[in-house]
Amino acid sequence: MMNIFHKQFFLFDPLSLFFLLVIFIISLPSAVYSFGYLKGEYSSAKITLTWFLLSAFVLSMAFVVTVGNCLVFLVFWEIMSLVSYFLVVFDSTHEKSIKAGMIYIVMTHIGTAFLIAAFLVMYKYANSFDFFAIKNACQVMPAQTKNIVFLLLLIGFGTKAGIVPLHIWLPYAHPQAPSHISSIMSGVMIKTAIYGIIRFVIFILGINSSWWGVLVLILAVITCLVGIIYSLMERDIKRLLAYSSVENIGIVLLGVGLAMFFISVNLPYLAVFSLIAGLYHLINHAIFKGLLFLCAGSVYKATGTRDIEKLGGLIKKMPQTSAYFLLGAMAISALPPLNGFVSEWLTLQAFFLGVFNVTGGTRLFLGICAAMLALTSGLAAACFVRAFGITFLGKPRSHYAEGAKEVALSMKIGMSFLSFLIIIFGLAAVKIMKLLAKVAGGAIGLDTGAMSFSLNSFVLSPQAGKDIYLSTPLLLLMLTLLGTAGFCIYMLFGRKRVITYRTWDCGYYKLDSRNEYTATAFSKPFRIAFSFFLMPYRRTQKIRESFYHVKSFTYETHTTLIFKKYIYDPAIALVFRLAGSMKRIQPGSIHLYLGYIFVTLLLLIIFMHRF
Amino acid sequence: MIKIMIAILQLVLFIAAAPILSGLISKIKNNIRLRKGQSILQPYYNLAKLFFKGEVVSETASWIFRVTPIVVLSSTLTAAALIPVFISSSPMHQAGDFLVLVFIFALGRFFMALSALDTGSFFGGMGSSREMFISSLVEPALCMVIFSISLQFGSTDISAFNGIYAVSVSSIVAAIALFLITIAETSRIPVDNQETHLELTMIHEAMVLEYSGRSLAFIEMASYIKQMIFFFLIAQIVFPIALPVFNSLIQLASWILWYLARIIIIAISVVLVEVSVAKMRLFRVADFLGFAFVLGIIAVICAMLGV
Amino acid sequence: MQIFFILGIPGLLALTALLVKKQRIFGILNSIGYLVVLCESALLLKKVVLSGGVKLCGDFIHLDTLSAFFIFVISVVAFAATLYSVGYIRKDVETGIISEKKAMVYYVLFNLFCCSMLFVPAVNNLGILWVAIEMTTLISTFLVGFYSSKESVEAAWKYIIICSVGIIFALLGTILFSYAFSLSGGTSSLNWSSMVASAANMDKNILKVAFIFILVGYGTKAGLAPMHTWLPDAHSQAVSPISALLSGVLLKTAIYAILRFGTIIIKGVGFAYFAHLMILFGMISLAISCGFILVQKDLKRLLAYSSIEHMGIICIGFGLGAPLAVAGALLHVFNHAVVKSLMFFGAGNVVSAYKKHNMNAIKGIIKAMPFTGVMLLLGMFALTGFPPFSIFISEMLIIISAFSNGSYLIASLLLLFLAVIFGAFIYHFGEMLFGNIPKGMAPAGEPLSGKIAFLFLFFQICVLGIVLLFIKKDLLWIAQNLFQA
Amino acid sequence: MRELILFGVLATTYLMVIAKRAPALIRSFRYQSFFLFLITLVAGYTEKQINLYFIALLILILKVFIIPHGLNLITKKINVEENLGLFVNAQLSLIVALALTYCSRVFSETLGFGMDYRLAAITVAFSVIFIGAFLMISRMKAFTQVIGLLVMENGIFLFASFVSGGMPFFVEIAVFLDVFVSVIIMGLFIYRVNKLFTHIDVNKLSSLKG
Repeated sequence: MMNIFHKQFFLFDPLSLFFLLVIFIISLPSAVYSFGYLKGEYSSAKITLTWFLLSAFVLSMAFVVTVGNCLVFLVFWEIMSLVSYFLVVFDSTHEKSIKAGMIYIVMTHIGTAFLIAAFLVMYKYANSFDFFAIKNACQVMPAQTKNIVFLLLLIGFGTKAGIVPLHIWLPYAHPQAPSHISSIMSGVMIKTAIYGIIRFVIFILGINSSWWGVLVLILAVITCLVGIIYSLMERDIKRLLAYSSVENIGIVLLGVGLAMFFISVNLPYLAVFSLIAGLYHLINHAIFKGLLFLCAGSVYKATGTRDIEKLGGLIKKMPQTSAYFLLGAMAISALPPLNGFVSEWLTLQAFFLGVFNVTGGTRLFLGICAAMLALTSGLAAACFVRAFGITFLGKPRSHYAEGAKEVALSMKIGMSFLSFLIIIFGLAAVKIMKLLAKVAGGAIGLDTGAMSFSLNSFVLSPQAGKDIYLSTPLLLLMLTLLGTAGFCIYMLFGRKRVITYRTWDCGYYKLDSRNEYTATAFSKPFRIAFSFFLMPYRRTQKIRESFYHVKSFTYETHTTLIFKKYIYDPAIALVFRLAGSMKRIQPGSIHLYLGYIFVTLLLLIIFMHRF
Repeated sequence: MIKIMIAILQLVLFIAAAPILSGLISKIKNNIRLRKGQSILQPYYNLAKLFFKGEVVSETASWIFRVTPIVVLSSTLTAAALIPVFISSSPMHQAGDFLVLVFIFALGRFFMALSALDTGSFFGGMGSSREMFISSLVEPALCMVIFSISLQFGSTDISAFNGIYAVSVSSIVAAIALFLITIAETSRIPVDNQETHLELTMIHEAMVLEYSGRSLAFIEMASYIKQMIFFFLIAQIVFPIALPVFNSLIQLASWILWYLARIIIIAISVVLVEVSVAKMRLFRVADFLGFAFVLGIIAVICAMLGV
Repeated sequence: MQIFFILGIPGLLALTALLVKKQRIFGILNSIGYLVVLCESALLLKKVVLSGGVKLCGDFIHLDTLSAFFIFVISVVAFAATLYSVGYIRKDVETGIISEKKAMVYYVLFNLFCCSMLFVPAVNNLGILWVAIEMTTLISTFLVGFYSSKESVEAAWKYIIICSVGIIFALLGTILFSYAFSLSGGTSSLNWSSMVASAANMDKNILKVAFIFILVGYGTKAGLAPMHTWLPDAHSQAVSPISALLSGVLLKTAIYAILRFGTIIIKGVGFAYFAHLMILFGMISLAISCGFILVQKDLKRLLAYSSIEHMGIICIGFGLGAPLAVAGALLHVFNHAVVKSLMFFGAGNVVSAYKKHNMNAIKGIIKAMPFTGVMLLLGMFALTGFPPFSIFISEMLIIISAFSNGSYLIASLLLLFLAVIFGAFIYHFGEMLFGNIPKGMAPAGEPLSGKIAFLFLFFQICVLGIVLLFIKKDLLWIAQNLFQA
Repeated sequence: MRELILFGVLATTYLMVIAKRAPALIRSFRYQSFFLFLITLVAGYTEKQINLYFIALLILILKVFIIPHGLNLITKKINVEENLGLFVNAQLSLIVALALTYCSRVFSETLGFGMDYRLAAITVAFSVIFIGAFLMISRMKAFTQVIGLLVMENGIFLFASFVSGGMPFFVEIAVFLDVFVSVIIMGLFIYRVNKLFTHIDVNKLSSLKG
């Protein structure tokens, strides 16, 4: 039967609904934010266009996570890419936007090609594009085919998610869109790829062998580290955030990969737990990265630059924006008691629990993965100290930052909503875990009714009998109590004489912004430590007035984007070289052209019986 | 209720005892260097002096700068409250486990690093950059240590510490790794040097350079407590000790003595390292902590093999 | 009965064009005429689909679903081209590129060209089919060399020579077919319907050779690589509405001819032979066009190579042979005709505004000509197979059936080439559409009739893309009708 | 009789291959067409069909008189050097032509024609087609290509008249007209090429490439 277009169009299960929640929870404040953001930035016609594109974008994403048919999924998947492409090239006169858009859409399209291949292999077995029909057919699919489908899906969705080394488009595309779109792209769009992996690999295909999970874990670890290291090197605040998205996708994938691994070794409880950790981090990242992009947009709107080396001192000029950014930065650096902390703790805990439950060398592997996650979170903290410190603290480094003003009300509303969510998702961890348990259980196909992840409504307890607890409300309580106590002591005892004076300047007359530590300098220890990967190089130029006196001195330092330099650039060059040499077959001579016809004819006649 | 009382008592004791450890280290160090050295109680004097002195705040600084001492102190105290020192389980042990400790410290450090950038001083930026560099490298090593320990206990709960267990190869290796981490975290030679204000070498001192008066007192206090926590952890790993038994006064006395002596042993080893090693270049620190990480892995392998 | 209107109106218009002196008036008249043709062909299609094939004038005209479908495709594109011509030719006359008289010559040739193309699917006799296709070449040669520049004359010369040579082979093939037919006991008539009937009795050896001649011959005309060499030259030099006709439908008439012979081959020799040859040519076309698209510098040549690519896809679709693939290929015939016309119209506007073919010199189209720019942008995505546009559906159908057939290599190569071609397109068009307008470029208007043509085509791209997601029955029916297996 | 005429066709084809100048080429073409006319006449006589006489007449008028005359006119009118511009020199061309004839023989056998006069006829027809094609590839001047095309067309006509007793009459007529029109158009374009480029060396028409 040729049943391509099945009647069942929608599929609403907890997994879909969860992603729907993620989509709307970020899109709503972003939309509110855009009122203030777009005003004065674009002409009114263009603003109308953004609204149209924004709606189309959000709708297409909503369809992507709710349709129940591969072909329809593909259609909306591509519409989503297309609309987001239009948003990336929205500032169409910028050379950068065009290039970014090109890289983005080409990479996405290549990813989609892999997805098509995967879906069609599944189709061959199911004779239908319906999710459930395929799910049934996958049970009888040979293991070899399953492996191939898995790899195809991983590459296909990995491109969209930004798994290293397929992340190449992400740092170009995300920053180029208007900021509220960046926040949706980074916060939500790349998550649809995670949805795809969970939906198609875990839910539909079913985990075949344990190397799937291991492969995803390895990729996730690499993604985390590469993402955050590049993020540390970045000067453009939106690109910094984009690279950080790569890192966070890695963390989410750690949870997902772990779940896949646990499914394959038949540890259902842990599988659910790891998937919860992954999903929790997913929604957390959506929230705080959404917030950070909105804040970055506010900074851009207020100053007109995205280069953090030109910013500084904004905390005094934009107190609210900076407070929101600080909150976002704290959350992304996994500081207690905010939401990022909870999900990262859960992920680490999932690794530890895994170690207690598996045997053999895998334990060490899981342990090292966990250690790499810890390294990532340490680097993330450094990265966001740098991002916040250089952008908002100290003295203004240029006239851009000097003229900054606090942004409009609607933008503040958008940001404050997300800030609020950051705190809620940190404190209401138990409630959210319970909800996520349903989602994860549904995806894996387990009943989670008997599983309990909490002691009471304040204390998380990943595994009963292990005495492992986490209670963010309690932590917050302790921090506030002790903080208040400290504050009282600070304020009450004795006299307090506070003098405001210049920063200590070693006896120079006056420090100015040129004496400040720069972002590039801040990241230097990291640049040196990871030089095997970043391959930094520098260029110095001295202009001498005389032998003794140097008139000016310039110093540049760059890092090598090794994936671009050693994988993408050569590949593209090769394709173009091949195409260029092909051009020689058509030099304009009609005799040669006629010759082609005759030769074709002769060859066909000679090899006639081969066909 | 009693639990909460004990918790408060524990915190008070921590606050009271932490500075003395620093004084002790300083004293031993000076003695080894054949100097007379300051009194063991000197840290108290310093704190008192700072506490009652006036403050100078940079005009560039924002509220981050003002709030940091309190955040740092409260986060360190929270960490201290999580550790069960005198009783089998901390009253706060439902708030978090061993891993949470790491994140709590990160909270304080995050604000510390920000406040260093806040004044616009180049030293601050330098210190903050280096501090974040070191701490980010510390984390994986610390993670491996926690990992190996919890493999032995079967849990990441800190309360599991307070019990007698056979000291294994794994815990010794883990303790060595933790020792190296402690050196890095408490700004000791060869990673950092608390005693100097030389621009090119200082890390922690560069961060707190702009602080004075009461704020500085808070920060100093926090770092004493942090040091105490780390020493306590190492001691608990290599020299595990059970709960006090109140059968006789002598028993209690010997328990207290041993309890303190093992911390002093750790302090002495720190001093020995400090006086016998030269300070490293910043970029060598990566190797140093990498070594700690490898030790952590070895500890994990040992734990897995059951030795 | 409709067929006489369909064939008659263009002929009549050609005669009228000789009499009318004002190109403006005639342009509108022309559009109305083709609107009637379009309606008639839609009626014809409906009639044929509902009540089966029609035979008229003895056995001379034979209309089945396939031919009605091709007539419909031709009339759609022809109608759009007439609409577009109104504004285009007027502008050329106003700017003095061509004289009023030459404009009328254009309309005469245009109508003759359309007439000959509409004739191709209608006839039953394979010899007359050959004559009709040769006539399309001869007439369009003038349209290719219309501007009498050095390049256009060169292109026209190459076009006529290469296509004539190709088509002579097709004649040889036709004769071989008739020979095989006569050996199997048939008369010396070249009627397709009677040949199909006795295909099973024909000499396989001769049929094989004959089909090679047919494939190379009509393949030259269809722009299959490596016989495609005339195509980029001719398409880039022709008047833009004619480029659309050339690319959109002329190539398809050749495909139609191949299909007609293919039906006989499938019956006489077996499907594998037909399939292998079609897929071979399809793949070569895809590969070669892919390379040329990547490094192309001339806008209209780029589109021409893209036509080669799409002919390759169509061939693969027919070669795969499953009903789904054939449906996809047929749909692709229509989709490509529509989308490529749209693109050529857009390119025509661009070239006449920028006075350049070179893509490096064209920047900021969206700013200079918002309507054309947006249409080109959307058209480009449609052309490269993005949903929700119709080409996505047809390409997917072909790829789906390739996978279901188990032809993984073909499917993956197809996916690969499509991805590379997409990359190349976005690379070229991104640079052209966006960015700033070059200095000193005069603002260019966009004539209303052109806009209508764009919207007419774009409407079909979108509607088909969306509607076809839900309706597939009719397509399959056509496909099964074609290869009654 | 037939064999003799076939030999004539083949011989004139060879003559074309070794022709270095335009008039010689056109003259040979004229002879070839004349032999074709003879063959059709003979066929008409043996098969007793009026149609064939009519077609023979058409050949005589179009291919023996009008087209060669027109071509001659063009060569005179455009007034350029009459050299054909050989890529392959005459001797080598002849060898290639012989090889092509041999190939045609092999090819005809594979097609399954018996060893009667038809095999010879088909061989000749294919060699004429192939040699026509060869002429088109190996000669630089524009009108050589026109003649090559006509030669190929002659070959096909020959082939058609032997394999299936010719095509249906009206098809035959249509094809004739078609060829005639195409030659006229080509002539027109040769004229235009000459006007625009001041030569008719199509090898130099290569500004459109890639």
